[in-house]
Amino acid sequence: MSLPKLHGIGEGPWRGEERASAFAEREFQVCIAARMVEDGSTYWVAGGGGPMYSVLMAKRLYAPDVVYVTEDGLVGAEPLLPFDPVMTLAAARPAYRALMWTTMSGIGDQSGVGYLDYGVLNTLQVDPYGNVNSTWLGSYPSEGRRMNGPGGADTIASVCRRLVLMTDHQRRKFVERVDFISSPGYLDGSPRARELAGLPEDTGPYAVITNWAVFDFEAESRRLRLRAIAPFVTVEQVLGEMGFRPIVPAPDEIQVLDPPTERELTILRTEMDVRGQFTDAAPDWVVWEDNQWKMVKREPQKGAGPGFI
Amino acid sequence: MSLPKLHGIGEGPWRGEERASAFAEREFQVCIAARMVEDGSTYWVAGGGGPMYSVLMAKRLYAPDVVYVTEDGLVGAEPLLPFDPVMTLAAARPAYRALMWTTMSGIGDQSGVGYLDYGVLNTLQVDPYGNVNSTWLGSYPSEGRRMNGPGGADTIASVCRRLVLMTDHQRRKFVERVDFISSPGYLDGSPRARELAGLPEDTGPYAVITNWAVFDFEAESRRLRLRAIAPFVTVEQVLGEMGFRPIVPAPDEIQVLDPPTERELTILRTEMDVRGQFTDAAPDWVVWEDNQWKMVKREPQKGAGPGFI
Amino acid sequence: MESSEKVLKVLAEGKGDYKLVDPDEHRRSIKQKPRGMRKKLMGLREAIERYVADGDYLVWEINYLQRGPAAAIREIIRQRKRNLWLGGKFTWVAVALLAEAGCCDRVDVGFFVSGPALTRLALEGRVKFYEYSNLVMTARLRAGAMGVSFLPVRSFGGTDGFKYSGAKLIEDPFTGKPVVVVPALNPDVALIHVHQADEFGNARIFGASISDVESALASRKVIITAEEIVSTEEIRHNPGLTKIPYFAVDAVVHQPFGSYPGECAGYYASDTEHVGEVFAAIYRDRIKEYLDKWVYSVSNEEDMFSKLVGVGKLNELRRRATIVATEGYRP
Amino acid sequence: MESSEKVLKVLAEGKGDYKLVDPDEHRRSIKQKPRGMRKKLMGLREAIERYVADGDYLVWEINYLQRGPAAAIREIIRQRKRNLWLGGKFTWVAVALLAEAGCCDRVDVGFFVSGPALTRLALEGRVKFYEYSNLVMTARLRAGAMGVSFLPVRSFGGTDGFKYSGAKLIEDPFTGKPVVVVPALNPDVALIHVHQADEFGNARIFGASISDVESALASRKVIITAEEIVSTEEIRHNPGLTKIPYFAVDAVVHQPFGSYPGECAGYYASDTEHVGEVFAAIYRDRIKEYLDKWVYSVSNEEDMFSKLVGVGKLNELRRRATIVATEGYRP
Repeated sequence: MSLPKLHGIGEGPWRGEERASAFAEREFQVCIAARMVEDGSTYWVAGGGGPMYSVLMAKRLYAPDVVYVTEDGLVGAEPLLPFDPVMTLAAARPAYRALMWTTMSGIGDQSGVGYLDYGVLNTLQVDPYGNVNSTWLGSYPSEGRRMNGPGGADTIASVCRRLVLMTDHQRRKFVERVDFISSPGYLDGSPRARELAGLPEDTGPYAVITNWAVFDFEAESRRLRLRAIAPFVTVEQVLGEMGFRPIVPAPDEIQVLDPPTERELTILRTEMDVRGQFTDAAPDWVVWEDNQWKMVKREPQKGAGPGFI
Repeated sequence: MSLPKLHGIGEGPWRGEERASAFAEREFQVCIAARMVEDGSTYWVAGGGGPMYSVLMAKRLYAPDVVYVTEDGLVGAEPLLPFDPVMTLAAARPAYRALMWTTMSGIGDQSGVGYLDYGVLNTLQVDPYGNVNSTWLGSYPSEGRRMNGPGGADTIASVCRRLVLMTDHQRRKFVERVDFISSPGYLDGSPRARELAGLPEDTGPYAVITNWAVFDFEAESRRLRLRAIAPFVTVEQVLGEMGFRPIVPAPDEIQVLDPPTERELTILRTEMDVRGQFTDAAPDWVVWEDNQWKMVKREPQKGAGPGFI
Repeated sequence: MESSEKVLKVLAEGKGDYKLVDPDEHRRSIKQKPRGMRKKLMGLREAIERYVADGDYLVWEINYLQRGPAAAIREIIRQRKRNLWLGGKFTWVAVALLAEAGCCDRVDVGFFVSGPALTRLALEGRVKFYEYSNLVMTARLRAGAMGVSFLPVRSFGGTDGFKYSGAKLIEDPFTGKPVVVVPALNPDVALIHVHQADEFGNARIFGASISDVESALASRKVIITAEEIVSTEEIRHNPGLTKIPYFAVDAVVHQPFGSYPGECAGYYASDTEHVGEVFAAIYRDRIKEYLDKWVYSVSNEEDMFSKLVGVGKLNELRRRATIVATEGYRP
Repeated sequence: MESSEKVLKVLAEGKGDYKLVDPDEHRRSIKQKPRGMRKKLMGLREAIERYVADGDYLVWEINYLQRGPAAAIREIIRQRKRNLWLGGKFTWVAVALLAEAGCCDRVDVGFFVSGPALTRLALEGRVKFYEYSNLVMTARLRAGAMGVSFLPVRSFGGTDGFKYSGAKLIEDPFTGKPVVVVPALNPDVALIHVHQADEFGNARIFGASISDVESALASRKVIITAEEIVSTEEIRHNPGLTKIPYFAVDAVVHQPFGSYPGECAGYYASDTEHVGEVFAAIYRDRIKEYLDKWVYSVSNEEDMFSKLVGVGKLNELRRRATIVATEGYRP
């Protein structure tokens, strides 16, 4: 392998643990993201969903010395799980047993001076340079759909040293050019584009984790590069569900990700996503049958209603 | 009288109270300053000494609805008197029963947006435009004496709406041009000089209170103007102890200040300046004898040692 | 001063409108507010009538669902305020509710839950959006709270939000590098829901928060709704707990469950069903039905609680909160 | 982005040297610090040896006499550190002690007690002074703590301090009016004395304060001296009390009476006689005698307390503090 190692990838069967035989694709994505969490680091985690689940799972299983902050002023919480719906920030359960309660400016300052190593975000749309859209789908502002806005993601993407993005692996998510840059990746990909726009040096997208694959960014071109795929898909499938072609290394440099372990799924299902809001919101499911992985659609199991987090 | 009234001056005999027959000149100064405090206003008070004593006395006697802040983050304290030497800020007794404990930035912000009406400062040297020197006596930086620096005074003088200065009435204190502008008055006195230097509109020196006289600033010229004198000095004496000539109104427009009341002095002596650090630091004393005020020198009464506050 | 011939280049400018900021003008407003400790207790209706005017720029802390002034937002809708400009930072459903109710025509975006109604209002030009982010909006409030007209920030550069904002990219006066500066924000009104306040407005907030202090100092008028009214004696016993000083506050409203259906950390949990209902209303374009039921069909909060919620539910919400309210949420 | 031809005039510039600030450089330093929760308890001597280097820019909170790191300042003098640059904000006697001890050659002025020694050192050029004020120094630290290179301020303009500082007067990019901008400060070392800390550095401070949080985030290295070491469990029980997060902290020193002879609000009162002694030393040009007695003649703090202070005095100081420590100084 000539490519730089990605932390948490390629130790399969994962830590010798018992492999799960049925899981939602989104569960798989969370487990992969959790394994990639680097112990002894600080994380700024977007509120709720995959980013928070993965960091929480990592803290439980792989990275006990990770400390994460959230934009509502929490530093180093040991949250009381599960959360009530939507109550993933600015509420008592996520704030439980924190080391510090400060404010949005407080977290902004800590990140501004460089204390936060990693940021983890969900994204609606991502392009080859890791730019993120969460503002508008279509032609801004005259055609298309108004979306939620960047929230804290703009700052997370700007000032954390390494940005980890999570998104569903769908063609509409991977676009040649995002409809609107809500949070900055490498912008137009030119050298020092971020610095010239006023962003801190030595920051930028680091990885993209989907339910099918893991990407990093090639250092010279700052373009998305395929690094690993799920055991239940092929490289062709992965590329087929993308609106642009990432850098694709030689086949022997593309690793195959280990499936979730039973232990990972138990934690996710019984402590975190107890209402199924996360897993049930997407119907894509993977099962081990006849000595191979099969992808199936599945009805929501826990009846969570609308897919709000 | 055609001049604007100065709050707290000219109601003699002061509120009908019993007049004191012997007092230190500095005690007189504090009492005059206390009477000039405007009830229902907010004050930013320099730490310790005359400014703080006058506002505290005002709260006790004349202006119960005054709230003062100090640069160590106190809002609306009801301090436990007397203070230990030097412990007039950032200590428990001055912080007692505050409405809020914040920080220097917190007070800076409150003052920045304009919540603080009055600032009260001591000054080492003052000029006709109310500029204050607390940095250097002599020719900066090659000859003379290094002094303490502005502390919080620069900001108090910049952002409070009305600045009240207190100083000993001595020729060396009133100079045509301060050796160093540590805290801004009306600068060179030209129109909008403060605004052109970046300071907020509608701010600037309002009064100077000495142990012999009270001055305000003439609106057009922004120059110091004599408004009232102590009952134990003449206008000639006042002007004789100044290094420049202030604006002097017609004799009938110069008011005579009422001497301290027994009640004022009792509070000052028994609750505030119990060690005599303040009063004993200057030997100038005034007594009522043979139906007139006489100025005398007096030995320190309470043996406070060096005159630190 | 050494006078200088130097200049700093303005490298780029966003083209978004922004509420014009002049710290001296804000200071003139603040000068008018009373400084003495005056009692400011009043009812919610009166507070909104007196201190929220059509056309005002409005901010709130935190949001409709999390220790936010949910009751005050409902009252604004009930009073059919118009042409508000919303500071839509770290908010979930409030923007959609106020917009579909016809209360606002401009929104500075940080974060909110969008849906069919907001898309429709945007495309029809009935609500104009200016693009920022949570932290950038907070920096704008922070500048407004410091009495300055702008702050430099290390995010926002290079985004499309920048283009549709009031920000500028300038040469840094010290390093010479490009740096983004964002305009201060001095809202007309801030709505802040707190755990405890005295009748003068000295307010305590427990737990982490967003920008309560900044919003209070930056805004021209401040309405505090409080779960509990405590004595000023109590405030003076623990001055370190005071987050907002009385002189910034115009109205104090005693509003228990003022964050309902949201959580007020340490005091009560969110009403999960109601939360689902309001999200469904937004996603399924039924905001008007939600407002009919929860705002227009009741005359005030008390009426809403007695008709639509019930004491049993409120007790349950309090009980659920005590699980985590072991420490940190009480003096 | 709309590119722009506009420029902002630099109207005036101070001519003082200042510690060059580049937020990206500070970020590179911060990147090197460990992020995990590591135990950082060590003795005072070791902390000063490891984390204070000759030539460092040094700040402290609050000062030698008021909840300040008096013990740490004495240890710096004892270790004969050299060529320090002092951030002399809101300080009483520390600058004079460090200067006469030969530890520093540059001082950014906010406030300190001057006297014959400092005048002599200034006139001989052995200590160079740059002129700011308490609030301006705090604004510089605040900028440093925000990760930006400057902040606009509404004071300082028009003063002679401005001329001898690193500040500039520029055209405001939004209002067009003149506005003062001051350079950020990223000290090499901050000394902060706190009431309570855990062994990782999560620190609690009770009472009002100056700029503890700003100094901690702005500085490259942070030494915490603490009256009490508490468990991390205790920290987690009341997260709202934490002012400084562990990751900013390099050393935690358990140093009871670390502010002696000063007061540590709520814990002990100042030693009034000692306070008089140090002031007299400064005013009467006898600082060396003071240092001989209180610093050089003892090997460490414990030695100083047993030889020169005594348990009776310490008990008395604690007793005097309890008069006002009724509330607000304990969780």
